[in-house]
Amino acid sequence: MQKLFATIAVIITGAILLNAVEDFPRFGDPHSPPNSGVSGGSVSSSVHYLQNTYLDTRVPNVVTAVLADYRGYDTLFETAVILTAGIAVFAILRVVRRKDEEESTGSEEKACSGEFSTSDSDGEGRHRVVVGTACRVVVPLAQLFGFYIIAHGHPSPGGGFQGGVVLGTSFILLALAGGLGSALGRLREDMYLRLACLGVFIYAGIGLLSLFFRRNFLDYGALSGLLQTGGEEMARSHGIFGVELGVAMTVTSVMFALFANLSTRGELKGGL
Amino acid sequence: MMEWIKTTIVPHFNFWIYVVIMMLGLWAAIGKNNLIKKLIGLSIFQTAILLLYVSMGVKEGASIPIVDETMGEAAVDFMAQGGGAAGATAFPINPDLFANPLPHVLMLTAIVVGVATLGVALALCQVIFRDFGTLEEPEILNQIQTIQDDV
Amino acid sequence: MENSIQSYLPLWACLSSLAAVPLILLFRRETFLREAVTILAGIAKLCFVLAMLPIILQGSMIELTLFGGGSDGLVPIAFRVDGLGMVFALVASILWIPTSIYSIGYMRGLKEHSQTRFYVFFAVSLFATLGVAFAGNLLTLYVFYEVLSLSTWPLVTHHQDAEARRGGRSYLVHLLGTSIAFVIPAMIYVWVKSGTLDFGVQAILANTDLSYVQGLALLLAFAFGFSKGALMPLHSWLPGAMVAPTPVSALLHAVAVVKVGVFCIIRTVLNVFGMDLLGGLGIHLVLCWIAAITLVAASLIALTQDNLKRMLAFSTIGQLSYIILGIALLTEHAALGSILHIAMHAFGKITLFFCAGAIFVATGKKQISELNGLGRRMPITFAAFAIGAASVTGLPPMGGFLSKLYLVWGAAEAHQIALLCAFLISSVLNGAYFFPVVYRAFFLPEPEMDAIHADGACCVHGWREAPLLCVLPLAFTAISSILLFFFPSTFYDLASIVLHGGVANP
Amino acid sequence: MSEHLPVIVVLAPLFGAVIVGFFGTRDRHLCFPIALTALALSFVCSIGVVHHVATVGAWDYFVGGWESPHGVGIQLRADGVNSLLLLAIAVVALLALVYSIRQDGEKDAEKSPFFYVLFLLLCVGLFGITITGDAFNVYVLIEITALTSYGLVAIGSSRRSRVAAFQYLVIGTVGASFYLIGVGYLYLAVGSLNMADIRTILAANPEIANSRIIGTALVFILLGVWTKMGLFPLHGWLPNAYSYCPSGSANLMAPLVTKVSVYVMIRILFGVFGLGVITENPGWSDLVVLIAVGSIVAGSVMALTQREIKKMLCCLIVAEVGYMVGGTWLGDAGRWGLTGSMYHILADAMMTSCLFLAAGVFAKQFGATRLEHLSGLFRRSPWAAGAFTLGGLAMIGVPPMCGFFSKFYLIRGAIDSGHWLYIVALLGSSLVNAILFFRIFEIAYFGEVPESSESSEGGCPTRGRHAAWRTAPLLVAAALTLLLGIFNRPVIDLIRGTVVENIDIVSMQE
Repeated sequence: MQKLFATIAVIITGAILLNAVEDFPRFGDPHSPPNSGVSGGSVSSSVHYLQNTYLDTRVPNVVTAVLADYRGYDTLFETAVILTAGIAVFAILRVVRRKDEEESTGSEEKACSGEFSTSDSDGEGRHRVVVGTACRVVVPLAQLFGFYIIAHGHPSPGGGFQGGVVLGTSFILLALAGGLGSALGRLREDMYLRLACLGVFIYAGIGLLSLFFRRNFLDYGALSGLLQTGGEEMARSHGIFGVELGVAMTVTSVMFALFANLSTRGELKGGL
Repeated sequence: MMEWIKTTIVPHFNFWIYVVIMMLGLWAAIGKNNLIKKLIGLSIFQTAILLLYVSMGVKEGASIPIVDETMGEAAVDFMAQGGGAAGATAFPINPDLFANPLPHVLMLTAIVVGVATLGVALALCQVIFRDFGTLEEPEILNQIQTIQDDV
Repeated sequence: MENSIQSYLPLWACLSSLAAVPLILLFRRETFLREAVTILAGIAKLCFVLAMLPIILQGSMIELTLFGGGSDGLVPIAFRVDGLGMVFALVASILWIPTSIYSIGYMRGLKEHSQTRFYVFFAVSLFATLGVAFAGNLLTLYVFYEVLSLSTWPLVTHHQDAEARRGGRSYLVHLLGTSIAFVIPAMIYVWVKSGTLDFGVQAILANTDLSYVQGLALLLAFAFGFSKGALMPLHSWLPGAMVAPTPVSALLHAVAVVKVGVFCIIRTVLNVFGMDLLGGLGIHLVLCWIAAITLVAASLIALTQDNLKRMLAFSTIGQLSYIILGIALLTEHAALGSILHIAMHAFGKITLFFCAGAIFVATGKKQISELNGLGRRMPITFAAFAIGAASVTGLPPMGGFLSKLYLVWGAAEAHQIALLCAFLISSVLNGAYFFPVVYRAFFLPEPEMDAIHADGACCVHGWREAPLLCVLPLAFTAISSILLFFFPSTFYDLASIVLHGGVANP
Repeated sequence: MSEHLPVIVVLAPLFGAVIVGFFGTRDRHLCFPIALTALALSFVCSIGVVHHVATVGAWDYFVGGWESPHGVGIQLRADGVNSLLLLAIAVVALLALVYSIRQDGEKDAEKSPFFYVLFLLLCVGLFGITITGDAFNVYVLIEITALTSYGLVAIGSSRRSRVAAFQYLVIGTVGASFYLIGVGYLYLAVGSLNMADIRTILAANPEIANSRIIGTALVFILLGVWTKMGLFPLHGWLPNAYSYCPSGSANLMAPLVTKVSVYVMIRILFGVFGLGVITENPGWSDLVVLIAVGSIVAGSVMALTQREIKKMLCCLIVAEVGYMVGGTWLGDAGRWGLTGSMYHILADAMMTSCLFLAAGVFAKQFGATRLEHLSGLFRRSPWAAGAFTLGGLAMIGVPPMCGFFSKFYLIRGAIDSGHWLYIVALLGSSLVNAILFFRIFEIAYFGEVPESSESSEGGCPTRGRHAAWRTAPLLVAAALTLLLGIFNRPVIDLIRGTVVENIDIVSMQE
């Protein structure tokens, strides 16, 4: 019954979608409305981006500039979505033990956080010599690479999201190799939750700065008054970078938070 | 028939593919009983939309939307000389050389949203499994029917 | 000749009783202050109404628009005091004071519970009543109409027992159900048709091209939608609402609820359709016949009732139809009689209810068959009862005679002999169900008496009257009924202002 | 700073959320004051926006200062309608926040900071959706709203809440994705994401406006938002999600999320596709009105069968959504239906808020989750019962409550456009509501006070202290329900100004 209903719904939806496909522009058509605007209308925003990004922001990577500047408002909320996901997963899944319960069991060590029980009791790291050694090499490289991606989002593909994911992965790798505890020892639970919030705060805060220069929200050009270098264009470029840092912070910590919670069913101990 | 395929499917093959993939995902999201399978369907469904957007931004003969600095500086000089007003020489940045950046930006957002949704959904699955000991929807619904709620 | 004055008086008149609500709540522990507030609010209200009276008698109107402005066809909350509204407001605000005094006596005498709630909703319902009286457009009218329905529900169901629940349910189903189902669409249809809902010199629908069917449907929607008018077959809430304490019944029947119903129907006839349009379409006859049937049927049913209050309820249903029939005849004298009857019947009927309540307070008796010989114990009460009965029946020298005279005159004027007969038959029937009660009370021997009188009864000279606070109001209204026969000029003038100032052809 | 009010409305809760997340984990007592400050700021700013719109006119704000040409940056646009909705969101959110003040001492108190974070982020989403003028931005914000909602539903201690959240998640994601597909098709056809820009292009190029791409885009956007608002055939998630979640969350979500989705529909229809969509396709608009009628009928019938208070209210939401969707699609020349819908968005937000707050108070104070439990309520808790009564009366549509006036204008629109079935459904649903609520009033008014309740109240003295915090917002909500009705005129004036003059920017320029 459910399957029949699903089939009917899917067929109808598909038919409606395909019905419109005939009117679509050809695949790869450079003159389709998204690519070059409606004939007779104004130029499409995409052409505007391509032509003016460098002029406006001195950022060669148009995607980065559009993401963090022209449509920075979207991206702010995108970052907030990530934060939301992190918080929501925590709220749904995390098993919280009260302090008194913890004390009564007595077996937990409280190295990490007063309230959120975490433990690194099993010390599995010892038994994973190969993996541990490899990690020791790979993790710094991965983190370096993550920072590179964040920093190099201006002239090449990259940016806060991508770099943040790589950074997050490095912590996950640490957890995979040395147990969750070893990763949590480096990035404690209350830390990563705060870091996630801080990332969004940095993003929104940079946007808010421009309000004090009587410019609109997220108008990084206003920061030229603060930075004193390179005029508005460079200020935008720097603004974009600052924003990307915030994004990276949030992404890193939420990636790790998702992993930590999902892999331990919210217990944050034992591990895999 | 061939003619129809040539005029309708071939120039838009990417859209046909996206619709088919998306419908597969949608079917799984609605029709499957296992919650994880539903999620897989949902993910496929969301990912297919990425295909729709990204293929909108494709231009024949265009490259990635990164304006290299020499071209950019040329444009800056061009503008500095007031070239925009004169219009004698062409503007140095030819948009036809670069793919449309906007769909990529949008899809970056969509990817992120997809990941976030998936994360929350998996967390929910874990909690549901903890509570009910199963991930099969009919069984869960049965259990809900039988228990008096514990609010 | 149409001059109107902008004034906040109608608003203050409405709000004066609403303003009493917080005070009543504040003094819920100090019964004396609480009741004083109620009465003071009533006096304040009467003063505001009286302040407007001379203006109206000069032929002017008082208008007030709240949140007006904007000319794009929105309907504001507006007040407009004209002769008709004044008649009604005057009756309501005059009678509120004796009713308040009476209810103090009654509620104390019976030691009722939740008296604060009682006074609060009493005040709210008076607020809504005056709102209806002074409404300047159909929307405002409807708003206050509904407020009244709701604020009287806790009064009707005051006893909170199974019977009250039944009565309350029937009350709401009839009043709220019909107003939502019929009045709202009819009102908005009128708005669509004419672009306005304001009551003015000209009737709202005067210049629209209604067909016979549309007009009839609208008229019936209003007549049955305003089911507080208790036209058959939507009358059964009224006997059901008799579960209420007697002051409430008095208020419902004489002042607030049912009169609001007929007032709304009169407004509909005069200001929404206009006499010309109704007469031109000929649909008024349908309303006439419905009212006439109600008139006779209700009187016949009243004959069969043994419960005094139920009998009075059916009597009210009949008398309301007098008013509706009078206005629906569309002749000058019938309309005059109809408007006068609002006032005359109010004074007569409230007397009767006060008496019924007083009897109950003093003796605990509710059935007519138990009243034998009580007239000798409660001479004031039963004298007042006789006066009220005579007034409602239409005997001189009571006020009711005047209004019925005009009604019959109007029926003759309209050459509706059958309807004329309905008036007469019903009046005879009125007498037939009232006077046996008086006869029983005064002339039949008293059965063996046990000590059944309630605690609050005061015994003077072997009388066992109800508490003084009960007896005074009923004496007052009874005497007023007589006085209205001799001095009807205020109401008469107001009514003729309605007909000659408000209606197109004099 | 006053020139930045539209964006501060959105940012205030965002900063609030972040700060709560940062400091709240250390000291839980900071959460509530921070959240309250943030929402109060939003409230003040939205008053400023309403004032500006009422005195000056529609307000465009370009984020990042990217003003020209259109569609490069993201535009926020406040007009007479959405500024009022902003205000309503702020008010309802504040009330829900005050209601939820004492999470401590209950289960999962450690998670309460995260409750506040999610709560504030949900407000961000709602504010943002309401004020944005960019079609894609709506999607991002819809997803914020959705994700926080899933979290807030699942945060409850009930096992059912998790399953409800999961169902909500699957359906909600499909709905949002449909919206995304629709926006994609729009973008494909016109190459822009800015609503005003799209509207201009569509008006200038009728051949595009009539293409199948635009038609499909419309269909999918509608399917998306209908799913989100729980219109009848797509309502499956709604009753469970809102009735099994903790009442602190329900007080925020139930009044607002569906309403904001309705607003998105209105915004997209008129700001993007133009009024012509409705007036020029009478067949389709009739169909939509018919769906709306179905929603009204289905919601009312479902509500009649429920004995649980919250579930009943949830079913009523389905019916109310039908009111608004139907009113929007009436297509009468005077735009009365649209006026009614807009007003009903506000009215319904207020009265649903009132009713859910009341349901929460009943559940917390008396453990009353089913109709039978309300016996003797007027004696046990006269203030809460009185507030619930006002909310119920508004739902029935009794003047002078706000629910009446929206029906007044909706019916006006329906008579003008000849949708008789809609009128019948509207009045029928009013009568059903009357039955539903008076059934409750009767139980509460006539019923005896159960013995057990007294002892349980006496046994837990802290409840009494917190009860005031819960009852106060309820009373405010009830008062607002009444005041919005009595002072409906200024509100309607503001709405009319927008609906008649500049909801569809292009057709006004002609």
